[in-house]
Amino acid sequence: MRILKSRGARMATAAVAATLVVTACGSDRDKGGDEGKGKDTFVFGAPGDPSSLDPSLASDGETFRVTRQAFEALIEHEPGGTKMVGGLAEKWSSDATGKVWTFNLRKGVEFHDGDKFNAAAVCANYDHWYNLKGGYQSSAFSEYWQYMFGGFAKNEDPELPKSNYKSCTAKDENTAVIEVNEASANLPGAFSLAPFAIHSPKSLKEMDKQQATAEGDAITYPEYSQKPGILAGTGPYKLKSWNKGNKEITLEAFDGYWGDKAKVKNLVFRTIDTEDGRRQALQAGDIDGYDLVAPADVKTLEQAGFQVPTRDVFNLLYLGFTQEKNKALEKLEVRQAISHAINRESIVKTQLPEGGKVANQFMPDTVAGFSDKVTEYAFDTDKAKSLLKDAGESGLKLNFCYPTEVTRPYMPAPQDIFESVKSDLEKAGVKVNPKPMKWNPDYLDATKTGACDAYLLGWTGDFNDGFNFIGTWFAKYDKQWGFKNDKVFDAVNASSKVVDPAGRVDAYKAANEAIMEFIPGVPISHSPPSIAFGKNVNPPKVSPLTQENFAEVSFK
Amino acid sequence: MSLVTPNTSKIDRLAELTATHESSSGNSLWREAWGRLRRSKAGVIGAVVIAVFVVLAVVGPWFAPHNPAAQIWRDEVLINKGEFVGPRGENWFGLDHLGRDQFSRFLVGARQTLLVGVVSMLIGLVIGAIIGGVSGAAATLGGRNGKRFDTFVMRVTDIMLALPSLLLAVSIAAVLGQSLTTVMIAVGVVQIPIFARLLRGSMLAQGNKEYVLAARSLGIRKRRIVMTNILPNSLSPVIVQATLSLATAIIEAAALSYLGLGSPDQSAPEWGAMLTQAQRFFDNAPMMSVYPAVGIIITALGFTLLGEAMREALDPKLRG
Amino acid sequence: MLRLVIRRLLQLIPTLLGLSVLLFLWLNRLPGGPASAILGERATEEKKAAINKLLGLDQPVYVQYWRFLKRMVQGDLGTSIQTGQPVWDEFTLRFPATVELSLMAILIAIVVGIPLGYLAARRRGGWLDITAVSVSLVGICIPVFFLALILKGIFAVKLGLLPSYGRLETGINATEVTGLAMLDGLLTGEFDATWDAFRHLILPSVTLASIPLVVIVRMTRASVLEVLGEDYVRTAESKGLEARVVRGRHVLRNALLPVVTAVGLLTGALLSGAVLTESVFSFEGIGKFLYDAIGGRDYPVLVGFIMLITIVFVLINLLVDLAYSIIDPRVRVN
Amino acid sequence: MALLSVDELTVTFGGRGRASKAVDGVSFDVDQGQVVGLVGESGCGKSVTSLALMGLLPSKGVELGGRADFDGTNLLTMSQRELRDMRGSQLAMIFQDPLSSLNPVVPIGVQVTEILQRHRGLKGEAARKEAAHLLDRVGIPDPTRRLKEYPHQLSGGMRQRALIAMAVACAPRLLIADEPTTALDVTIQAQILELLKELVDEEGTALLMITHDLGVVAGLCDQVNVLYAGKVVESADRHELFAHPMHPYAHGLLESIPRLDAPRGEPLKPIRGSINDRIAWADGCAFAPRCDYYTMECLTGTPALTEPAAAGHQVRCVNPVREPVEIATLDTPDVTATAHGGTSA
Repeated sequence: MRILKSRGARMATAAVAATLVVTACGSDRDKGGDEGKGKDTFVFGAPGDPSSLDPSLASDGETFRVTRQAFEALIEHEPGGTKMVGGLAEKWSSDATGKVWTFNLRKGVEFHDGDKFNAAAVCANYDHWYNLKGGYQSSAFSEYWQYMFGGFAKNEDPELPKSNYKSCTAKDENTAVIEVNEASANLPGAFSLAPFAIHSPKSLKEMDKQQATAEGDAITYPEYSQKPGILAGTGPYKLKSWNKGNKEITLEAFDGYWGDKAKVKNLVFRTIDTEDGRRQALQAGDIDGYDLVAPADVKTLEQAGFQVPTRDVFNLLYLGFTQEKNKALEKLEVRQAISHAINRESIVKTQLPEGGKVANQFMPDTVAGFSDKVTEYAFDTDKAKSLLKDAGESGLKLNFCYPTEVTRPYMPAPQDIFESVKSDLEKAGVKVNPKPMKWNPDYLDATKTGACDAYLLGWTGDFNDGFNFIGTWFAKYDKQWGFKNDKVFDAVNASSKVVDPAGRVDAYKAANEAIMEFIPGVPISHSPPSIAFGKNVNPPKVSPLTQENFAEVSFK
Repeated sequence: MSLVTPNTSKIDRLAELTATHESSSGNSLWREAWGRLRRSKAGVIGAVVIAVFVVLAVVGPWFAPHNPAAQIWRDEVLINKGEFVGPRGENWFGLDHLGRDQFSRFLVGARQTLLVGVVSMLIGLVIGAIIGGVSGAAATLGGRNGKRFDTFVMRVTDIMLALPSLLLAVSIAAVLGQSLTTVMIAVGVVQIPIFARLLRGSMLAQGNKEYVLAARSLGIRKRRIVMTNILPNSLSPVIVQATLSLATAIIEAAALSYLGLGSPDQSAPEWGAMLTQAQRFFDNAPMMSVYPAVGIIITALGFTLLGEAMREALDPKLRG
Repeated sequence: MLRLVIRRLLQLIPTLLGLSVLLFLWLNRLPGGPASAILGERATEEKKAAINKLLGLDQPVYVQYWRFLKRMVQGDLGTSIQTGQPVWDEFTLRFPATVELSLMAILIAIVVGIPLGYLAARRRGGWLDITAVSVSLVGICIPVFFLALILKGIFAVKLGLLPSYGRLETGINATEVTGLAMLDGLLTGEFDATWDAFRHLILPSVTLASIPLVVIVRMTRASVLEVLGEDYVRTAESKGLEARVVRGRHVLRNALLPVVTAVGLLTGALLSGAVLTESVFSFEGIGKFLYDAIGGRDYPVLVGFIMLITIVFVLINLLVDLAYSIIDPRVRVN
Repeated sequence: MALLSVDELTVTFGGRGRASKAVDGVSFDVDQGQVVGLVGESGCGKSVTSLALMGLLPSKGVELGGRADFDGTNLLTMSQRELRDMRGSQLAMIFQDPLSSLNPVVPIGVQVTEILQRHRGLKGEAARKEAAHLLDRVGIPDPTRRLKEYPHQLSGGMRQRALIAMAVACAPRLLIADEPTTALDVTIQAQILELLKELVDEEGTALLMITHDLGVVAGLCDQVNVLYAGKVVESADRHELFAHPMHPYAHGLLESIPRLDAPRGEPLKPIRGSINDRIAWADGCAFAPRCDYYTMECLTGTPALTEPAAAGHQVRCVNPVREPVEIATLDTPDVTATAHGGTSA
């Protein structure tokens, strides 16, 4: 049967050859990599899908990245900074009590659907949110509203707090007045949040017709939030299509925009959920930019000619303790020892993107309220050892939780950071028991309910106010931290009650000092999240709040 | 008829000549299989690879030059600048991304990899063989209920086989939390239906063999036939599968690591975990990925080649 | 034959029922819950309780199960917790992508695997055999994610020949008919979409093909070896037939019978591979979606999927049996 | 000159140290129209001989020696291409197990027409017609319907007839039948032998009959070669062999046939042991361990093939048996009354 040999060989060779040809023949299509002129579509690789096109129903950055291009809030932040500047309101002010906020609105602004922007439109929006009903009152939908304004006109769940929002009145065509029941440190920051961007009254009417359903075992987003068409804002881009199969949202330049018009006609956000995937897509010329660049890739990309601007830091990574969970942590010396044991400089130097900083308190230095006089805990393994010995906890064991497969702006590679912290702690004689968990929901669940002795978490500020940082954690007893310390709680709460901005800054400083003395957790670093752009792109100003305005983008 | 008196010298001479003549009838099935295995190039290559791997795994860690978990040279590796440290006198395989000695980690990794492979294979083998054995016995011993039981068990394993094994493993890991044990259980459980089906199928096939029918007709009790004849004769495909499973287990463990469900203990990572960590830096430090990747590929290949060669050696149909 | 089909389909009902009970019990053992998945970083105990109440997750399991069953009977798979969209919509969106990917992978595996397996058998024990078997084995011995990474690094990044992610280029769209982008392009005459979808499919499907490839090579090799020893092949040779006829009509036709069955049984393995492949290539299919669903405790998606995959599995097996009875006349009569 | 002349044919399996000779210097001739028997128990090398002649042994691990001249050309040195042209047209073969020798997934019709197409260039309708005619000729009723059927749908005898139809489709000059009746029922056996005999007579085809069944030999063969452990141990024409088997093995074979006319209570006389109880030919007579007559002489080197009694009656034995064997069939050398006593319809 040797006869078959040659035929068989030829058969297989042909098959292999065919495959190779098939593989190689895709080369003749233009990738648009270096040829920028005349390109009318900018594709940005996003790390995740938006959940909704209506920002008021969402609470995640991926949603806001998209909606910010189409919808604008009353107050915006200066490009590339955290300072609040006029948005749809040219000017704003509050009375002495901090309860009445007056907005002088921009004139001549038009919505994508042709509606006119005015005070009535602003109030229609705030009243719409205030009057949300049924499923919309779930924090799955109105997370930010509840966070900033508490409850609703008619709370359907008795456990919801009373609303802090009182009313909105259109004093005249271009003046809106919003009243709240009590002064809050969240104001005026809240007015700058993406969820509170203004929609056209016409679209609001349509939106009101659709109810979010939350029956059976899941929550269903209303149809209008999943398909462009109804929603209309005032931004430089308008929503055009959402192709979920392609994970691709397309926006189109809005010709009637009041400000500087978008330079590129089409703006596309495509989801590529892995760091490697995004990097390779940029390198391959499939996309023109992407967010959350892995620190290790920054140099590689720069050397290859890509642009990797670094944002200013506006976040914090900390090592948190749950004191209730491990009684040893209730001892101040133990917490101090751990703070001394960690070589934060080394972590920042080797792992964080350039521009990263060692943190010495629970807010970055760009926030008003940052104190120069907090207690410092320098890296000192011997001191850590002796402190532990003094506390009688030389054999300290920690169940240390850390998240897997996640990248946060403040924490590019959690496992690496954990490994380094662990290695440092072990040098000081602390036994570390690693507890890796999937970020969502396992890890978040475990840390929030205080199931770990120690853990790594962080925060990116919503707006430039100290309370948005320390108020999040230390205003009251929280299972995550598992301690009750009135000195800390009082200091933090007192600061939020001060209406006078200068007085509030001083109060924040005092609060920071109190916190760092008590050291409920170890602030580790402020990490600048990197964003990358193609060689032929004029990138937008990068924002510490990750609020890039893509209307600024153009091709070289 | 010629009357030849058989004399002793004649008989001796005959016995001598008969003995020198090569005769194949005396060899047992297993010895024949062993012979075929030894002649198979693939089998020999596989066996050599496995031998090297096992020696590396058992003895290697004692010769690890450094503590695999200690970040001794942490400040020399600048992830954020893409600066990595390649092989050098002190660190034969260079440093990993956190400044640990990659060679020491590789050696310890070999042991962990072997451990994961063997334990998860055993989990699959033991549980699968029990299920398959009972089911096969029930089917062979017959009876209405036996058949029903068998059908039920097989329906369950069918469903298990239909489910993507990785998703099954992921959901197991989700329940048990992350640990090396979880990896071994998750990877092992996935193998259960494979072993169960295999043993049962093999037992049923043996049950139809003539020698079993013959034993039955001799009035030997069915239970005894199952234990003494059917079961031992059905084991060869299971043994082959066990060898192949070792390869699958190693790869599957690597996949779990990639999905972030691997062992959290980075002081003693298995190669899959090392690869997962290293592949992030593939552009800057490709060698960091290459060591564990080559380790996994070669080892898995070794087990697979040996398994395939064993299958062939044991399969009477493929002889000749 | 019709009776076989009907009987198989009827058997599905008790299987699905039993499966759904098991699933419910299993899912309730999963720690965490949809509430924390929905709320994310800002979750508090109170908010979670409210969501659980809203979703009816605070009620006893049997109540939940009954509700679920009622919905199921009405053909309503519920709503995904992660995306807030009906599960059925999510499936119709993503399933075709995975089907397309898997079909392509199988196709590649067959085109490469059968000749390779055949050759290996013909040159059994020779270096060609070892090489052929090893090449296919290396395919399965390389962790899929690493293979994907390397292929992508070479063909997409270094050479720039092929796209690195996704199903279609931005701006290219096939009007949806079947959900299989290539097919849709052909059906609607949007050939640029077909071409583009094909280009996007190459790398992921080659990666995924590494899994069925080894099965097909092994099966073909073993099966050809067996058939080569069969008397009828000797008969064919004794008739002096051309090599082509002997190989095609007498060797392969018989040797491929078990391969057909094996291919049918690869569904599960392919989906496993799809989880990894889709994840590396950001290919919006069902594999990655499910992986996220497990992590996100997306019960409705998981239950819906397992139900679906069971049906698919039964149908594929049925198809394989039917195909078998068409290829193999001996089965036809029985 | 003989049609087929096999001279010192050796077939060695395996190489490098483990070589074993399955056929060890076999010589015989087959003349035009002659029926030659190759007799022996399984493992004696008779099937290997036939496969070697057909060129059907695997190329790897097999070494061929000697010559096998078919119509003047040596089959053993022919290229596969040449052999391929010979097989099916000049030389044809019928195998033992008709079920396994037919492709189970291809209709009978195709299996018959493919050979017609290959060697006679018949296609389409013409090929089908000829195939039906062939089936009819080998005694398959309703041939047009049968053409569409698959092997498993036919009975055992029918399958063997189909195989024979394929073998004779191109009127080969030499037909090799390897145990063509072993797998069949006794009644069918006789019918098939009858058919073979008819075909051979009609066409003048030479037939090489390979069998372990002396009944078949008695009914069919002109010349008989007895093989043991790869060597011809006795060769004679049918009458001579049956009357005076001289090698103890042939003698034993004949004696072991049960006889109807034997006295009641007389024990059967089987040959003891099996073919595995043997010594290497180089050391002596391979049959010695089973032989009742062996002496020390038998254990010193290969015995030569001699003609101790009649011309043309060759024996490879040091102590040939001289006494005749009485067997029932000896006087009725006809297929219709073989040892098995079958009758054809």
